[in-house]
Amino acid sequence: MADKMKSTATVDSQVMLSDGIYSMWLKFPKEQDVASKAVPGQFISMYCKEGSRLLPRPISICEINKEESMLRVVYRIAGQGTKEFSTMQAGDTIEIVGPLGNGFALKEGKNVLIGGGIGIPPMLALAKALKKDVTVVLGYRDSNLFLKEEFEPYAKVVIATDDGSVGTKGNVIDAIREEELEADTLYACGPMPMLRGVKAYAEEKDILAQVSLEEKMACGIGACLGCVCQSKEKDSHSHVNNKRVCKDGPVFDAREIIL
Amino acid sequence: MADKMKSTATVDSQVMLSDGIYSMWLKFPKEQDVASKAVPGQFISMYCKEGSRLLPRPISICEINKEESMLRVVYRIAGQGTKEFSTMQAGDTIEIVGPLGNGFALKEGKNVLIGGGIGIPPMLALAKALKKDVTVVLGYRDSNLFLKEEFEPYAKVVIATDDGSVGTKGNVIDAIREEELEADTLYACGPMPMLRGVKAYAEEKDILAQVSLEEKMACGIGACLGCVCQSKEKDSHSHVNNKRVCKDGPVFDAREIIL
Amino acid sequence: MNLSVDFAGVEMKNPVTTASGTFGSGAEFAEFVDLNELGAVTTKGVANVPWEGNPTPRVCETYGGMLNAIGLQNPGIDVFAKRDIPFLKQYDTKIIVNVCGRTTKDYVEVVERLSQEDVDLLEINISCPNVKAGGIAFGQDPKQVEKITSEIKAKAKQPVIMKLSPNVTDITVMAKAAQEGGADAISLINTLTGMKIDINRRAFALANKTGGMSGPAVKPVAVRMVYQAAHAVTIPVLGMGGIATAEDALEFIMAGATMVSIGTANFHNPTATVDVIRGMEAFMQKNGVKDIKELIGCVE
Amino acid sequence: MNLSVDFAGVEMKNPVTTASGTFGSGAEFAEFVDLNELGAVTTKGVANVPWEGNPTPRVCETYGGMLNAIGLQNPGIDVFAKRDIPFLKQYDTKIIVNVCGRTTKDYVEVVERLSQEDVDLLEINISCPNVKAGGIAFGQDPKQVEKITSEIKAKAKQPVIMKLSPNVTDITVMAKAAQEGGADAISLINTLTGMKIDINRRAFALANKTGGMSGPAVKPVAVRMVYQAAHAVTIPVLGMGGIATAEDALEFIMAGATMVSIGTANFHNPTATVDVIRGMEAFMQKNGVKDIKELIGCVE
Ligand SMILES: Cc1cc2nc3c(=O)[nH]c(=O)nc-3n(C[C@H](O)[C@H](O)[C@H](O)COP(=O)(O)OP(=O)(O)OC[C@H]3O[C@@H](n4cnc5c(N)ncnc54)[C@H](O)[C@@H]3O)c2cc1C
Ligand SMILES: Cc1cc2nc3c(=O)[nH]c(=O)nc-3n(C[C@H](O)[C@H](O)[C@H](O)COP(=O)(O)OP(=O)(O)OC[C@H]3O[C@@H](n4cnc5c(N)ncnc54)[C@H](O)[C@@H]3O)c2cc1C
Ligand SMILES: Cc1cc2nc3c(=O)[nH]c(=O)nc-3n(C[C@H](O)[C@H](O)[C@H](O)COP(=O)(O)O)c2cc1C
Ligand SMILES: Cc1cc2nc3c(=O)[nH]c(=O)nc-3n(C[C@H](O)[C@H](O)[C@H](O)COP(=O)(O)O)c2cc1C
Ligand code: FES
Ligand code: FES
Repeated sequence: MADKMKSTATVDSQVMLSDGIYSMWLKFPKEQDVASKAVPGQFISMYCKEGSRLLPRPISICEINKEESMLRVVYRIAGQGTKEFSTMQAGDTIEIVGPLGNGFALKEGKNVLIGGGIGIPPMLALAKALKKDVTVVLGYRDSNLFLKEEFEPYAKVVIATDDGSVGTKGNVIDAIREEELEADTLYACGPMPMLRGVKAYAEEKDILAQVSLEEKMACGIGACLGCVCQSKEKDSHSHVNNKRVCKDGPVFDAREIIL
Repeated sequence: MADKMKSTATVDSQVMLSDGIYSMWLKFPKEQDVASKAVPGQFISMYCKEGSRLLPRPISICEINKEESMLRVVYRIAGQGTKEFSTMQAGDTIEIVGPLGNGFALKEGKNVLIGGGIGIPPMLALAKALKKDVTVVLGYRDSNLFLKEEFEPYAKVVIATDDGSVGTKGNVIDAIREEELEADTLYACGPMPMLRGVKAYAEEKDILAQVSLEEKMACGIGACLGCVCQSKEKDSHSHVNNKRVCKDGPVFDAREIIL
Repeated sequence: MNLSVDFAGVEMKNPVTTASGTFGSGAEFAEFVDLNELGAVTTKGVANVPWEGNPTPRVCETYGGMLNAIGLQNPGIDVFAKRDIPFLKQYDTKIIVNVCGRTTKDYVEVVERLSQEDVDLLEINISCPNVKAGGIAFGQDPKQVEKITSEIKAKAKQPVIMKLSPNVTDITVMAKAAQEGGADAISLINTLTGMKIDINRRAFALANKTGGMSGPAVKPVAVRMVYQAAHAVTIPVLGMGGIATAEDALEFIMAGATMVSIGTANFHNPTATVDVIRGMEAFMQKNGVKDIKELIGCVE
Repeated sequence: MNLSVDFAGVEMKNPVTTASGTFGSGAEFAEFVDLNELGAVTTKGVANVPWEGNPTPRVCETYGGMLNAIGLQNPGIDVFAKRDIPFLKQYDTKIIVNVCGRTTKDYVEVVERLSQEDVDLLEINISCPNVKAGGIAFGQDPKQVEKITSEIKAKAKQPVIMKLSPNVTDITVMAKAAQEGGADAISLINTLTGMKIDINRRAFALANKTGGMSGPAVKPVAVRMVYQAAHAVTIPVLGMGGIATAEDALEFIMAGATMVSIGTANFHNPTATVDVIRGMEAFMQKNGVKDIKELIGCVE
């Protein structure tokens, strides 16, 4: 009872990876266990200092360093909140709640990880955790790649770009087909059209797909019902066809949800 | 037309003078002329960074350094805004508008300056500007004096404390009577009861008293009519018995206003 | 130091509860705060049958506040009674069940069903701006307020709090209508109807177009209405709207509220409820206030 | 790129004016901004005779906004006509004179007096929450809104904008009443009635107890009401309430406002008016919008 709390993390380092995309390592007080509890696919709620911005910003966990009690997040400047984060420097503090949500279920067999745009970061923690038989398909808009090299020690890396400047010209599914990748399980995070493509591909191939969803959140912990997605079955919590992205997700078995 | 602006000042230094009382030197871009236009008795509007606090905090000018384009303010932590200012460090920036208001009229003859509590700071700039025949009477609550020594090069300094721990036990008027100070002009800033005492004393002795008033402000520049005080005559701007503290003051001839 | 209050005949260990819809039925927040510390837990609105709620996006941020258009998604009274009441009964805190409906019949059905349950108070939401039928429609017409109140009172076994909408010309009229109808207490404010447009997408930020505004931004409107309502009726007032700190809570109490609810603040500070209680204690200590009741309505 | 709009028959170089009471008659802000850049200047409410206004404190800060209870202090129409109109005539900007009164007779007297003056529009404040008689009392009853509008219209030489109160149950009823009465346009929102208590002094923050809330905090309520009103009437809407940036202004325009006013923002940024105009230009440039009129009411 009452074992979770808002934690004050210290920015250990922050760098810009690409235009408007930042990577930040957060260090937590040892006793708070934030990093040691985290699993790939979970997220943290990051809070702004500016008092006119009250709601949490959900950001996926990109890397987990349990020994050092650190978490890494990689985010894109999307508005004022992420802009505020981007001005932070080593030594600054930030309030967070987390880790939140359920994370990916790690499967045996051939794992194909699919990240589109700012959906790429959580795939890094996942690639590291899955360890073997990992292929990662990364979809970018253009040749402004980020994180790509960091995947290389852990996975075979396949690239798709919208403009064809690197890898397959087209989307991640185009790349999977082009490379004739075989998969037992797909793990995906990215924009909705991509997730729809992944779900359809998994159905076509009759394989498991775990997809990580995004929705606007208020509480981030399952209490407000702000962040629901439509589920196929009546959900055991809500007893209607709704699941909470923050609490029941953000990772769902693609068969269970309507995209 | 359109020659005034919000200026971005840089904190040159900040120190705590006494419990909860801070002294800050602000440096302005040379081209903005903020310091060179300032006169004793004027104030600046200081703005918070925190977006939930929108209104300016009016703070009197305590010292003016025209050569270095610097102004000094001395303020007490009264609420969240002044608390925010107190956390600022050399190199931080702050937005201000000013100098604002009218300032004291410098008179010949025997000048007695009266500062009570956080009304003391503006008297320092005034003492320096008046140069000769200056006596300053400073009223404090207790022996936590601040700024006292800084007056000594420019003025004869008389102290009153509520608890009698330093100087006259009592208020500034008690001290003036006890020290039998002679004055041609009184200049006063401090809490309302003190200003009432100063006004009454000036009437009794039939001398001029210039008093600096405080009122809650919204615009700080005379447009909103938020900060009025009652005037004896119909004021030429408002055509009712109201004067704007921010624009027509903060310094008034005590005979013109009702305290 | 005594923080306990009598609210509509129910003794509360302190005057702090949660605002309906921001705290679920307490399960999620129980991981952050000890529910035993709260005067009461007020649950998310529950109807006679499950409600799907509105499409997403259901929430968005505004300057110093937020909009929501959840649309009263809820699992229905049966699941609620089976799952949420037993959960809350584990704790030493009072239970205020918030009830919603589309028709008077819906409300009465839930209230009757709850008469068999061991809960302490009923809060009737006649002020939700986010559902088409029912909700706010009742709360903006004094005749309807009085009528639905008396119909509910006829069946209710627990004291009834009528939750009023701030989207009205004169809150005192609505407060009096609730009292006339026999309400044991009133609570206010529910959310102010608002809208946000995303100028880059040229679209509404919420799927529902409008939503209910809450959070610190609305506090001055809420304090004003609590003050006006508390001076218009003799039944106790549960005040809410933008409370994030003990100072905020005390403002409502001094304006005339006997109890206060913490809502949106839970989202930016999951321990807001207990932080407010501790802050109230600290204020009382510092100012030599022996009993919180001394402060209720002390600013006239 | 065209920012000009036709507002109730008056051609404005851009859709930006000032909110009455936040900009005086322009003299003080002329030191910060070039008034020639503004579509129009809207002046502080003026009555038939000088008004003293309320005791101080008249203003206080709230979370993301402020309360004011100035009480419509003004020097009366004679001084205004002699001093303020000639001052504004020096500039290439339109003049909107805001009019207040205690009785219909007061309003009509000012309107008749202004018929001889070279001003462009009249804005009639029937929504000030800070005066005992007149003001808001007119603005909360549709019959009164219609009646006072038609009596003013009978005497007015300039187009008439009726300024509506947000402290009503249904803004569309008031908007329609103004249109029925013959109004050429409506403006909204005036301030939301609010209250702040200083818990340490156990006293109201304002001498008037209640005040009008304005600033960014109220924006969602204002956008909602502008959207609702713009869809309820065919006359143009002047939108305001919490506009501080070009993005805010565009939100109102997309919701259906033909013009916007900048109010409280002037207090935290004295160049807010021209900053908003420049920001609108930048947005149009970036998004290939040739004419601001394309954006009016574009979000349905
Ligand atoms: C589970 C989850 C994981 C995410 N992981 C990442 C990540 O690893 N990297 C990354 O760059 N982004 C991620 N996002 C998106 C990120 O939350 C938003 O980009 C961010 O909240 C925008 O905040 P802002 O203040 O900059 O933008 P604004 O638009 O100013 O934000 C206004 C409000 O809308 C919310 N909001 C805006 N966009 C989104 C969005 N796409 N999803 C949810 N809420 C949003 C904000 O939280 C805030 O409450 C994730 C979102 C979710 C739901
Ligand atoms: C002309 C003038 C000169 C001043 N000079 C000084 C000075 O040199 N040193 C100093 O310490 N203080 C001075 N003050 C008082 C100072 O403005 C307030 O203490 C300060 O604004 C409090 O801000 P806050 O956010 O800390 O307090 P809060 O109480 O949180 O402020 C809330 C709001 O009330 C206003 N406010 C609060 N107290 C006052 C007050 N006494 N006068 C005017 N507005 C107030 C704030 O500006 C703000 O808008 C002066 C006031 C005026 C009018
Ligand atoms: C996400 C959310 C959901 C809400 N759901 C309900 C509800 O189900 N029933 C109800 O009566 N009020 C509901 N409310 C209104 C709150 O209980 C409260 O009246 C309002 O939010 C003002 O308080 P606050 O500013 O502290 O949040 C909801 C508010 C929010 C923010
Ligand atoms: C200090 C102040 C004085 C005001 N005086 C008037 C007035 O005289 N007449 C009027 O119609 N509205 C008056 N208003 C209301 C504003 O014109 C505007 O409707 C309101 O403040 C909302 O806009 P904002 O949030 O941009 O300030 C006043 C507002 C403020 C803050
Ligand atoms: S954000 Fe509140 S339930 Fe998910
Ligand atoms: S603060 Fe606006 S007139 Fe003085």
